[in-house]
Amino acid sequence: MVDIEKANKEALDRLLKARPMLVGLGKAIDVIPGMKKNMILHAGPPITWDRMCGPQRGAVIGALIYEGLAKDEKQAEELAASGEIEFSPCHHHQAVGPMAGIVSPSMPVYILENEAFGNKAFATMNEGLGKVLRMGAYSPDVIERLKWMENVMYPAMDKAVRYLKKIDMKNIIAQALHMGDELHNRNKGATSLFFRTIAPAMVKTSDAATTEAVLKFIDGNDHTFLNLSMPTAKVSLDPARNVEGSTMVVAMARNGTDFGIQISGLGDEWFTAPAPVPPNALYFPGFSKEDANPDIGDSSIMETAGLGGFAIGAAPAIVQFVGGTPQDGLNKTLSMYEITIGENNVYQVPYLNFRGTPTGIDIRKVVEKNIPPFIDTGIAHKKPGIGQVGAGLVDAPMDVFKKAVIAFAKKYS
Amino acid sequence: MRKISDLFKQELKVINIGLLSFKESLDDVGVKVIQVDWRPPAGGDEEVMDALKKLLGK
Amino acid sequence: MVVKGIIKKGEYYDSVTLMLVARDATKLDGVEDAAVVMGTGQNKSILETSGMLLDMFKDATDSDLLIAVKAKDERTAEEAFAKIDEMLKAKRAKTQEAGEYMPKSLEGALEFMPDANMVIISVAGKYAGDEAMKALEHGLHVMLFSDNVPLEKEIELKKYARDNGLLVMGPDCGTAIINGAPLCFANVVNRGKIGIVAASGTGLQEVSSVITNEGAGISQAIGTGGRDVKKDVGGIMFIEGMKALEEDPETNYIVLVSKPPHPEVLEKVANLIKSEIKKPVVGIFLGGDPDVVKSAGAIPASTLEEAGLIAASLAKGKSLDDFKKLLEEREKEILEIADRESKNKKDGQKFVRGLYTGGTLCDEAMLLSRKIIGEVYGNAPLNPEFKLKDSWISQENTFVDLGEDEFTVGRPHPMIDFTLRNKKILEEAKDPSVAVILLDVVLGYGSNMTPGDELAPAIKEAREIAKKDGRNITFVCSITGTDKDPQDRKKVKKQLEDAGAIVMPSNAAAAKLASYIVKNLGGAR
Amino acid sequence: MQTRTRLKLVSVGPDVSVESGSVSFHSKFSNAVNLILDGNNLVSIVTNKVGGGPNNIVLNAQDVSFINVVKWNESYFMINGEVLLRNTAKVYNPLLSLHDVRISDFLTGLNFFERLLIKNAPPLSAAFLLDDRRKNFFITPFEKNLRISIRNSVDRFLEGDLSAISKLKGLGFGLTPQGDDLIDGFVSALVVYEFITKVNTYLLRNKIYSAAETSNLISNTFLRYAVKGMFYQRVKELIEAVALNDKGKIINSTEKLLNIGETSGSDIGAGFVLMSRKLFEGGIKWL
Repeated sequence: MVDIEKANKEALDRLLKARPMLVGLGKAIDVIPGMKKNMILHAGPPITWDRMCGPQRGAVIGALIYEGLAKDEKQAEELAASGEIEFSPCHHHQAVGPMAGIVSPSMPVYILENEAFGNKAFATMNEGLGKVLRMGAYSPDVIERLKWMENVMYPAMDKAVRYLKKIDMKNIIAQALHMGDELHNRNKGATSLFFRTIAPAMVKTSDAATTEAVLKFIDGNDHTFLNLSMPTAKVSLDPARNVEGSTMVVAMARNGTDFGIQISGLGDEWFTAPAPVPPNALYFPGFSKEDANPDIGDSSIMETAGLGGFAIGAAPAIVQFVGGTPQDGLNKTLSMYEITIGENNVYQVPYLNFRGTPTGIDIRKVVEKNIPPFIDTGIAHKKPGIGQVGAGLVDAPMDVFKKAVIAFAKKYS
Repeated sequence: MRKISDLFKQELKVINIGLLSFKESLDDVGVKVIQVDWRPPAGGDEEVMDALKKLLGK
Repeated sequence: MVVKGIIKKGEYYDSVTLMLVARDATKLDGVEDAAVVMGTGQNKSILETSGMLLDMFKDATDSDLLIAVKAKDERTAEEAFAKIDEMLKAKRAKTQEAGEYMPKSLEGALEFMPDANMVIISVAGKYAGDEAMKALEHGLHVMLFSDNVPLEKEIELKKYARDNGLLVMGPDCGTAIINGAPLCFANVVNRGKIGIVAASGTGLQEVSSVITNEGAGISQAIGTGGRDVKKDVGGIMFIEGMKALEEDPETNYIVLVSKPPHPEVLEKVANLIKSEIKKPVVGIFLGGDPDVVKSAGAIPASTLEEAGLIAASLAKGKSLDDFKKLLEEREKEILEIADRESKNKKDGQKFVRGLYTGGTLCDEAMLLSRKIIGEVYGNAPLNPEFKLKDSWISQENTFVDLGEDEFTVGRPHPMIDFTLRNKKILEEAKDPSVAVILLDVVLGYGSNMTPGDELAPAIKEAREIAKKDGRNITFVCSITGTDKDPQDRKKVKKQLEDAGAIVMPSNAAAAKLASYIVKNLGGAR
Repeated sequence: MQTRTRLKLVSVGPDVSVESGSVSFHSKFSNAVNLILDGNNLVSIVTNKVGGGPNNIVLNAQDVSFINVVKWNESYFMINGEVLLRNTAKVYNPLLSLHDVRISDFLTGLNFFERLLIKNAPPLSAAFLLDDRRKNFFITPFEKNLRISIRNSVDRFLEGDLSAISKLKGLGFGLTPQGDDLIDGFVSALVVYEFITKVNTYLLRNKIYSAAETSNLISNTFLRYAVKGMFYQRVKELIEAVALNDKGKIINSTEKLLNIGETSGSDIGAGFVLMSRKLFEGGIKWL
């Protein structure tokens, strides 16, 4: 039998060696490998139109309207159901998307490059909170915003980034963890740092009006950096894929219907189970568990990379937001050390004497100790277009790890 | 080579897996003890247990 | 305008807190004045001048916290109290430690206590074995409280432990005392020079308690679990335990406690004593032939008490005759009490009912009684022919072990939960043929914390029931434990005696007394 | 565990018994945990911030309120199961080390200390006795009445009326009410006076003690040590600084005296100032 310990060490090393840089932006169709004119990327494991949850359908409708492929909801639904549109998981195209995670051909995306391994990753720009495409909203104002982002924000951002040549993501994230971010549900610190980096460059490369508008937009959206922390995690994790004999998790993703994981030593196979509804979530006024859509989005890539819920001990504000004490947060992080292969060498939890965040989920430990990885996530309304209804902590479903363990034993013995 | 009698020369330091009362009575007499919040492996799922044992090299 | 007050006993806060709390309370509108002070005479006088000295405060002491509020009406006053309470609580909470992290696994625990050397396991037997093996692989000694661990697993564990110089106490090991620390169901004993290896939990407790009550002490007490001395396991840990005590400089005497081991195991033990053990060994193999122990070069004891007494006398440098005298006196005493108690019985009262919580104690009692009154019935009798048809219905002389599974399913062990035995005590009291009710009480950690409070009333009531019927039932009790146990032997003894029970110094003495009474009354077979 | 660094013993008071015997908890604060030994002796486990004392066990911890299991013998302390070897700690020396103090130095130091006290004492401290403007800190009727009776009793005592002590004891807020702390200060002043003038004040100290004795274990313990001339570190350092009229040291030690979140420090200080001054302006007739 293969030496799992050695393989896991190798996989983790690759993850820790990553040097993720933001190097520019581009149109999905031009830069994302395998992207097609009639293709729409979505969050989570593979799924067909008929099984998609409300928000994801809504986002698809919005995307089709945005692309001009349909003029209204009805047309869009027909088209989506017709089979002419090809649906494919972001993860199959080196991409990740929050919530519905919809990426359509003409959407602008960040381009992340891992200088240590030369691989790339992609993600759209964050539209802000409330009525947004990623929550399944497709009303005219949503489409309008997307157009503005494409026509105004994208060129300005691209110019600014290319002027700076590259922006070191690891550096920003490491600092943000010391500013109370865990980089999944809270990106305030990181967004501010990113703002400080990008602003001077934009002033240099774009006209005043554009610069003001774009910077205002970033300033008004604490989640701006989420769409950068996610591809950062993705671009750092991908080199750890396909390490023969490794039981390390390289992707956790949800499409609002299924929760899926991929294991380094098991190629591109997905192990899935029904996505759970966050049980102990905090809902915004006027909403309740009844309104919540099951867990959705590629954002659990953050936990896969040892951030998000795994680093919640560094983000007391979030713990309080979901109704816990700072000690609860530390305890959550401490329990994740029991299912990870190692600790991060750059990302730290200040309140644990700057101990590295628990990194590299080992399916064996998850199953043996019966401790599910836990994810610190936003919650979408199950009806398309209403938007985020809350945030909470959700345990990954144990079944996906059990299935993976069984498959692993089959393959390697 | 370790000997059982070596234990008698050390300060007793206990890890308690299971009944909490055993920890509390040791706290009572000032013995250093730490409680494990134990859960059955694989939630008791036999098929998974077997697969797991292979992976853990058992 | 109303004045209301509360007294809180034994709560202390620093002055700043108290002042601020009172201050904030007065900020509520409708509240004219508020005071939160310790109840010293002087503070009271100020409360008086402030018109807030309520009668309830008059006999408060310096260590009571007085809260007084003067407000425009009841409701406002109540609000003020609520606020004050809330603020005091908040202060308390602050000084308390946030819930610390509880590791979820052995590995997790080792991160926090890398120098741990003992693991106590009491999870379901199905998993306990694997956890134990994990512990051994980490070089940790194991106390395996869980039962229902597969036999093969036990053998595997103990072989591994033997080859790696580790202890595996159990499975189904209820008691051990390591480096003075009472583990699981153990008593708080003196530290001393006597080491014990025991394949019986309550046996170990009885012996170590007797030794302590005699003023001697225990160096180490190693439990092995009952199965260890059977053929299959072959006494692996019993043997290793003896060797360890031989090597231990703090141990001068070794006591072996067990039901009769399998002959092969006994032979191993004998050979070990002959070949390697230089220290004096006292052996009590309940129901076994003392000569075997003797021939092995150990001092045989016929009861747990005797084993304890012999070891204690040795440790205190007394001669064996000293304690033999002691036993003889005790025997005389027992006979005297027996005669006395036989007199106050009504015709037909002639049987004993032993209601036991400790399995080994029940066995010992039956062994002793058999010598005096012949075979006795029970749910686990010495002679299979005397097994009760229905364990719940006693006949003639009966000793039941309430710790047997048939009684414990779905309820805590009778050492912890007295309800079942109390119920049976009352039943037996109604039986006109009952002369003696024999009870064991086992103290120590893990056992019921207030045995006196729970058993004494049952005894009283039972005696009442009998009295109404013109009968007098003798209650004979033994208490396995020490004055240092959390329950305090002295206190429990007093409670039981006040309830009208006779408390004997040991299980053996109690069993003998009960039997002699029965014999006098013609209840013997 | 992870979140707390390993405990260390800093110092152990000379009056901390060899064996813990039966320990019960009197009260817990973040800076101090007060234990009752065998029902009547007080021993306190305290943080560095509080510092040494005749009956203090000082730990290098930020917060000691987590302590829930304590016992010790001649060789080690066991705290929540953690073993701390006794010989790793130094024994705290509670006696004053004052040598040929010049009265003028002492009095100037005293004035300087008094000004610091008036400026920095917490609102409801007895420091109002030193500066009348501070009486405005007393707002509610209860507080006003408290202020007045403290004032009266203290004045009467300083006029030489020992019976006022019994009026003063137990007066005020908290674990050690202002009254008790003032008395503490008076007695401390007597000790220093004896050091400097070699006039024996022991009898008077004893009278005060017997008049002030209450069922308040903490106050009694503090006072008993003061009578014996045994001081807690923060008082000791202050007195020595004042005696040398070392401004820097006085500032630091005053800070220490005041910063443990109670009025106690400033009340002891106030008592000490008032009594010292009284003694040195013709204390003899007073004695």
